[in-house]
Amino acid sequence: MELTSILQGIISLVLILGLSPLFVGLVNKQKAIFTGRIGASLLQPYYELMKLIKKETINATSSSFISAVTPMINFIAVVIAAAMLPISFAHPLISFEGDIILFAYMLGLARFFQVLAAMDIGSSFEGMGAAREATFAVFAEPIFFFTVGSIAFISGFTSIYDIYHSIRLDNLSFVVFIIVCSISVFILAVTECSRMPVDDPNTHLELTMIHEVMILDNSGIDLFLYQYSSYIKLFIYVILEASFFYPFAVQSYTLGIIIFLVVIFILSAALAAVETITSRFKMKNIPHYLLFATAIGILNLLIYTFTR
Amino acid sequence: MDTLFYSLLLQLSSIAAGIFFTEKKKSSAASHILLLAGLITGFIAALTALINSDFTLKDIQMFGISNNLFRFDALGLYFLCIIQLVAIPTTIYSYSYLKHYIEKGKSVRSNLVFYAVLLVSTQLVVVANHAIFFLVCWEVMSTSAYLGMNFEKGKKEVQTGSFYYLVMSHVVVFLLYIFFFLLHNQTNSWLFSDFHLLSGTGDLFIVLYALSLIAFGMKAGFMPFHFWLPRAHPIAPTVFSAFLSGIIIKTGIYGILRTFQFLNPAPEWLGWLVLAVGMISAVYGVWYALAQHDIKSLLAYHSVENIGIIGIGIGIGFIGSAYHSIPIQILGFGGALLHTLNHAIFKSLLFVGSGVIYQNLGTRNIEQMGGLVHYGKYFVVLFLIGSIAISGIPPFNGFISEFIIYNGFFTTAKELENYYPLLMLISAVGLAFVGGLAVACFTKINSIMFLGKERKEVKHFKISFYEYLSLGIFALLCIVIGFYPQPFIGVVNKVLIDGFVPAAPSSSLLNINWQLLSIIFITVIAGIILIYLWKKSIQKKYGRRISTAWGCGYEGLNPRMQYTASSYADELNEISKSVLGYHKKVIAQNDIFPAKGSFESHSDDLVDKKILLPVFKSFSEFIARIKFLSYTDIRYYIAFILIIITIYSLIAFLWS
Amino acid sequence: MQNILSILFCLSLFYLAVTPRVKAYVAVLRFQGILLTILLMVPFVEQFSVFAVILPATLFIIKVIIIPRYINKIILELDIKRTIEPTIQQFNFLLLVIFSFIVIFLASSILSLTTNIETIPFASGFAAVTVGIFIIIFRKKLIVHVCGFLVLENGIFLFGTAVASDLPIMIEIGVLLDVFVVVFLMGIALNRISSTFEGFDVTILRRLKD
Amino acid sequence: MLEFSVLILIPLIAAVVCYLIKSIRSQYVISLIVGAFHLLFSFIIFIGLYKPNLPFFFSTDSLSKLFLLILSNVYFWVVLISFSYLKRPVTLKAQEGKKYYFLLLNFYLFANTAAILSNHFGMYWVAAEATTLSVAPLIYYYRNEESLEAMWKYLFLVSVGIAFAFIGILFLTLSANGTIMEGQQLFFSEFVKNAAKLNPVWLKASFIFIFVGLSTKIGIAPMHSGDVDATSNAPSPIAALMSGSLRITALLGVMRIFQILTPTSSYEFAKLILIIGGLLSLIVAFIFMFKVNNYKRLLAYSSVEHLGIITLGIGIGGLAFAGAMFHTIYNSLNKMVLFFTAGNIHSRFKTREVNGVSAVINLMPWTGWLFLLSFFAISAIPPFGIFFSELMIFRGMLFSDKPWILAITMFLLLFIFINMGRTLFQMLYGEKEEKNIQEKESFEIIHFAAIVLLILLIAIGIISPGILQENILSISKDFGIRL
Repeated sequence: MELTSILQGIISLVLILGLSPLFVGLVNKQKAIFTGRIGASLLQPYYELMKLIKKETINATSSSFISAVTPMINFIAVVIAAAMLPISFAHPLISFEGDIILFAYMLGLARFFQVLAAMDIGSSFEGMGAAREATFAVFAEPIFFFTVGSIAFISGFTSIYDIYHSIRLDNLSFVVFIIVCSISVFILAVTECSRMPVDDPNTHLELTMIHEVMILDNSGIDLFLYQYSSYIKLFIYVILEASFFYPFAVQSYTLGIIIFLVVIFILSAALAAVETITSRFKMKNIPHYLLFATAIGILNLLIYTFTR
Repeated sequence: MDTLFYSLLLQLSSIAAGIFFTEKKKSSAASHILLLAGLITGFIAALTALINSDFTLKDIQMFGISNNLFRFDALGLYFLCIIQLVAIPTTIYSYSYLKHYIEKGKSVRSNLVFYAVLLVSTQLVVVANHAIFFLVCWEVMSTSAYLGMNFEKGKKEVQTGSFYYLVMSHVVVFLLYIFFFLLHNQTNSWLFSDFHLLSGTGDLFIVLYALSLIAFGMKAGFMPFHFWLPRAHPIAPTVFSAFLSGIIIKTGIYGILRTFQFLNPAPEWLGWLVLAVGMISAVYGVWYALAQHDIKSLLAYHSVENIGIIGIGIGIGFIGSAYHSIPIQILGFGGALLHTLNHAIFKSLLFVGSGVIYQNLGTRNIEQMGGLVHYGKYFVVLFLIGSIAISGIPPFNGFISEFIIYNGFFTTAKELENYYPLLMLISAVGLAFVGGLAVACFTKINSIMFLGKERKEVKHFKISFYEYLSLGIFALLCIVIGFYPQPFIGVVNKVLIDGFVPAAPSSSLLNINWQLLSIIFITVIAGIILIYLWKKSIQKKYGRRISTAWGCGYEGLNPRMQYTASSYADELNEISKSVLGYHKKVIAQNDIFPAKGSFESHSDDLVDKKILLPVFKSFSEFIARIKFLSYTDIRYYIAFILIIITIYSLIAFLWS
Repeated sequence: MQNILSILFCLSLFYLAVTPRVKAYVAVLRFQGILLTILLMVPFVEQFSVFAVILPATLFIIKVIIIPRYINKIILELDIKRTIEPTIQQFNFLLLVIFSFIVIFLASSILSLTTNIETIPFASGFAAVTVGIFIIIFRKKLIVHVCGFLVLENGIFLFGTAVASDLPIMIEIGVLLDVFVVVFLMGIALNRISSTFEGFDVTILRRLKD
Repeated sequence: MLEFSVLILIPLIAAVVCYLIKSIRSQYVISLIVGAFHLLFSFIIFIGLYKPNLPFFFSTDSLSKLFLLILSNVYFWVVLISFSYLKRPVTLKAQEGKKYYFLLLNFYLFANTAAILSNHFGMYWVAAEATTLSVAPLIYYYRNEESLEAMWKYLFLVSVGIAFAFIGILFLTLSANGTIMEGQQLFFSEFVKNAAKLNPVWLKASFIFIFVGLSTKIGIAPMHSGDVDATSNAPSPIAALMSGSLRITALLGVMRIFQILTPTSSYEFAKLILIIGGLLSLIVAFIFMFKVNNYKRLLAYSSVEHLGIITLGIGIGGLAFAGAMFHTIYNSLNKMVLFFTAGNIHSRFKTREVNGVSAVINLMPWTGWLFLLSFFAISAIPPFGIFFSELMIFRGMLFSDKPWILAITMFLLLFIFINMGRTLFQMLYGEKEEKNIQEKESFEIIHFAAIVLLILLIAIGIISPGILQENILSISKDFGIRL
């Protein structure tokens, strides 16, 4: 692969890493506005991250090397996953046949260690979070395959970049297919990044949380890594969502970028809206919610395969 | 090829060493050294043969005498290599394992003998070329494995578990009789090398496939026939259970692949059947595993899962062969073969690890463990590598083979249009689901066993050098295959081209961008190191300290407040409780001063507890109720003579 | 001549079927022995040979003298009750015997069409075999079983003469000796049984079961 | 004349001598020498170094050579271990039994050899009956109620049965009526020569009677009961002798008449009858394996099972027939080991109930392991010989005209294996109980014999000597089977 595409890849990776906190800031801001508050500034997440670095690191007595290494593994895994994503028509840094699998499994790696680290503390709160994370992940992965994966299977491309750019809009049923896909990707994003209505990052009632409760006992640089990688993860899913709409930009970078930004804004609004109007589900209902998303995926796929 | 036979002889000689040394320590040491020597020489010989691909099909010169008992083709050699490769560290572990018993003053002679016999017979099974010879080796293998399992004869569950295994292998061999008889009748030769003559799909073809799939599938432990694994694995001495689920169940896979060589192309529906069976075994294997508390039976169910994954690969290969599509076959069978190797490695690692834990703590119930990481850090690291690998998570070897199988799905979808993408997608989703469950399961056992605080105080937790050595070798293999798969892929490709795909060498296996993968993995490691350094510097700057865990203001957390294995897995088990036979027993009364309560959760195997045992029980009761011929009175004896003579005379009368 | 003897033989069988006394059995055995001896003597009417006397002589000694005495001795020693203990009524037993007689005679007359056999000795010999079996099946006393066995043997012997098989002398004698030793052993066994168990009927031999 | 004297007369003389001298030891030595000679001689005859021509009613053919070798082999080993067996303590009443032990053994050898070598049906009958008579007192060795009952039943049942066999023989003469065999002697070689001319009706009848009559001796269901009782209550050497050689002798008679039927029109009928008999005994063994809790009975049923398999093989014909012939050899070897070791267990635990026995391997390692191995051998696990013979039989079944028999047989054998295994392992394994803690057992001659026999079992199976194969080929040629 030639130099320019490498450059593109690096640039888009840097963009992703740089913009991810901003997106969170955007969501929070809009939420505040919806609820009639002024809210913190857009850059608030950056400040928080900065602050976290300066804090002293505290490890629990019962913790082991696991909770020491996990933040780093977590972060790296997420970054690698991020490096596979296209921004507009820029060629991602990592792109090869079948990288979609690697993408899914990198996130899997992150999750594996996240859960271990949570259990490492030996307190029942983290345990709770870990158990929930593991359980819901089991149902989240199929959704990913039913959406992005389904396009891969249909188009015959197995690299995320190609998958997205194989989308053609000349076929109506395919458009419908894409739109429904994007819906279930949204649900997936909500789940994986533990936003409402699956998880509520803002309450501080441990019993109700999934992601937050897993990192209760982390602070300082560790917490920084955790938070940052969770921001990136959210942004990754946002990009997955956004990429559905590249085809509207007919092979032009600028248009693509514009679409990218627009979609990001819309999504943040959507997230904020959802988080303001809905409340958290009961924990035991969440699997049903996920299965519902899966069902959408399957139905969608069936409709597509048989209306072709 | 002589070297191989000499190596086998060397291994056999270890039996003599085991028997004739009077002093136990000496005898065990001597026999293990001989075994290792034999295995290593054999491994080198086999590997060189495999790499230089000098596959002598017939007229093997054995000590100068030409005989057609043996056959060294790529497939056989590949499995031979796997066996020896896995056997070496297992043998190393076996030494220190037996040392414990010797110190207790228990006689380990029988164990030594049967282990050696088992090793040799298993190696012979995969290179046997004569059907009868194959059967003999096969039965010797099963029997010696059975005898080895019975190390702690006293225990009841040991007897039942091993007996399950024995009966299973008896059924298998009965089916194999018919299988080989039919093949012999078709080709009137007993040699494997002549068997693959017949082709075309007649009824016989299907019968043959059915026989072989049932027989070998039973040995491999596919889903309806998996019942014996969770019975036999936990009770066997660790060395044997490691070898059992590392190697012996793979001989079933070997058999199925051989069958495919004999009868190909396979009909397509067969491919779907195998794929479906594999998928079911994978999903429910890991789900059952999630419900276990006994570390060894948990691992046994994971063998079912991994065999299922291998089965998926084989199924893809069958479909490919039905459509004469080279790439699909290459990817399907390639994935299956590589996963066979990988599973042999990490499953043996995990079993050896569980054995070490069992030796130290004296229990296999993970609910009573915890906090072991503070006793054996490096041990935990090694075990963790195995767990990550078996969950198919990068950057270790499990991911590589699953990656190939995923590619198989993709290629199938691409090659064969219309409804295939849908089916392949569903298979892929299934595999992803399995991956998710596996992650849940292995996070469970790792965190419950090693992390947190110890639930039951640990008397001593010592790990001998040999144990570290064998675990280390296994872990190293996991890492190497993960980071640098090219050579292994090459070997697998060679095996495929030699044995399976008639046409020219297609390299859809080599096309995959392995370099990039290994680069990525190396970047991961490098990145971790970089961040580690940065983190250290930050921590030097802003300080780091240890304090008690944040219990939401609640002081005095105690170990019994930790999440337990059952509570961890409960939510997932609830979902398919009917299949898992998952049931909980809660004893607690909620008055003002609550008395001591208790909670336990169990999972009964559907096939074993709900089908086999009741059926056998009612059957034997039925038979026991038959009073026919059970008279004690001489007059009846005499009467029978009269009766039977009249019957026979009537037959004679009606004859003409 | 042969037929007359056979008829007598059959009559003795009927008597066996109705008599309730053990002693009668022994008597019948002796009677049958005599019949068989005469049957063997018949050829001597034409030509007489010393060598051929051996067989009838041994037969007479074994079947007429030794065995009945031996059995009587056992009966006395163990003072076994004098009545046989039938498990079905004598009447039914008689019916059974008659029925089997009819069947056998019909069958043998049919068979005699194909091959030349003297029907009456053949049939009566066969009938004796069946009656012997019936006696064993429908009687409880072990001693009666022995008698039944002997009746069966006599039947076979008569039968043998009927099918005109001239087995070599020493084999015939071997057969006789075998029979004799069997009875002898049975007698010893009966003694043992009387000393180890109480009673002499099969109901006590119920120890061996699965 | 030499062979006649060595094979038949000397055992008789030895019996007389054993009657005269009182010391058990010298009796033992004499019988051992006789047995060794007998074995040597029959071996020489078997490998064809010596062409025997026996006087009047006797002769040899490949079948009788084979069976003779089996007989004298079994006999030799039984005598070899008998002395150490007799040394074991028994009840006072049983002491007197020892006096006649070797006498009867020698007489048994005499009678059985006569039966196997006899060329004349009458002779065969007399000799076969004589074997029964010689075995019956040996069954009563222990002088207790069970053995008495067993003896009575065995003696009575077999005598009645063999009387029926005699009727069968008479029918055979009848079948000769109106042919050139009319009035001829019952030399079966003659009968085989011109069997085609014989009257089929009588031939069928005689086959039925001989088969059913001798079934009481062979132990083919439903006439197996007396045999089972006897084998399970006799002292183990005698049990080994019975299921190793006596049943084979009875089988010989059936095979003779079967051989006569071979070229006739009734051949298929005879085969059918044999198959029915074999299946019946398999079924019986199958049923009782579920209930038996007495391990000697278990072994007795196992020999019912294996004789059933042999009969089945003969009935199926073809390759199965040859398999059956091999099976007779392996079975006799294997049964000896089983019964010897079972005898050790019995004399250690003083009970035949399975529940009374446990942890045999821990308490008596030699016996335990040998017992385990012989169990594996009897359930057709390689490298033991029975694996190979059963393989042949199964193949014969599969490619015969009735392949469904194979399915039934495998089903039955599988369950027999399961139940037998369950019972025996329950004895072998298990924790030591305090009351049984005694000194470790020493290596006795029985173990030596068992080891040698197992080695033989493996060696014959794997090497399968050419001479043996030729012999069995010629046997099957006699039975009109082309392989």
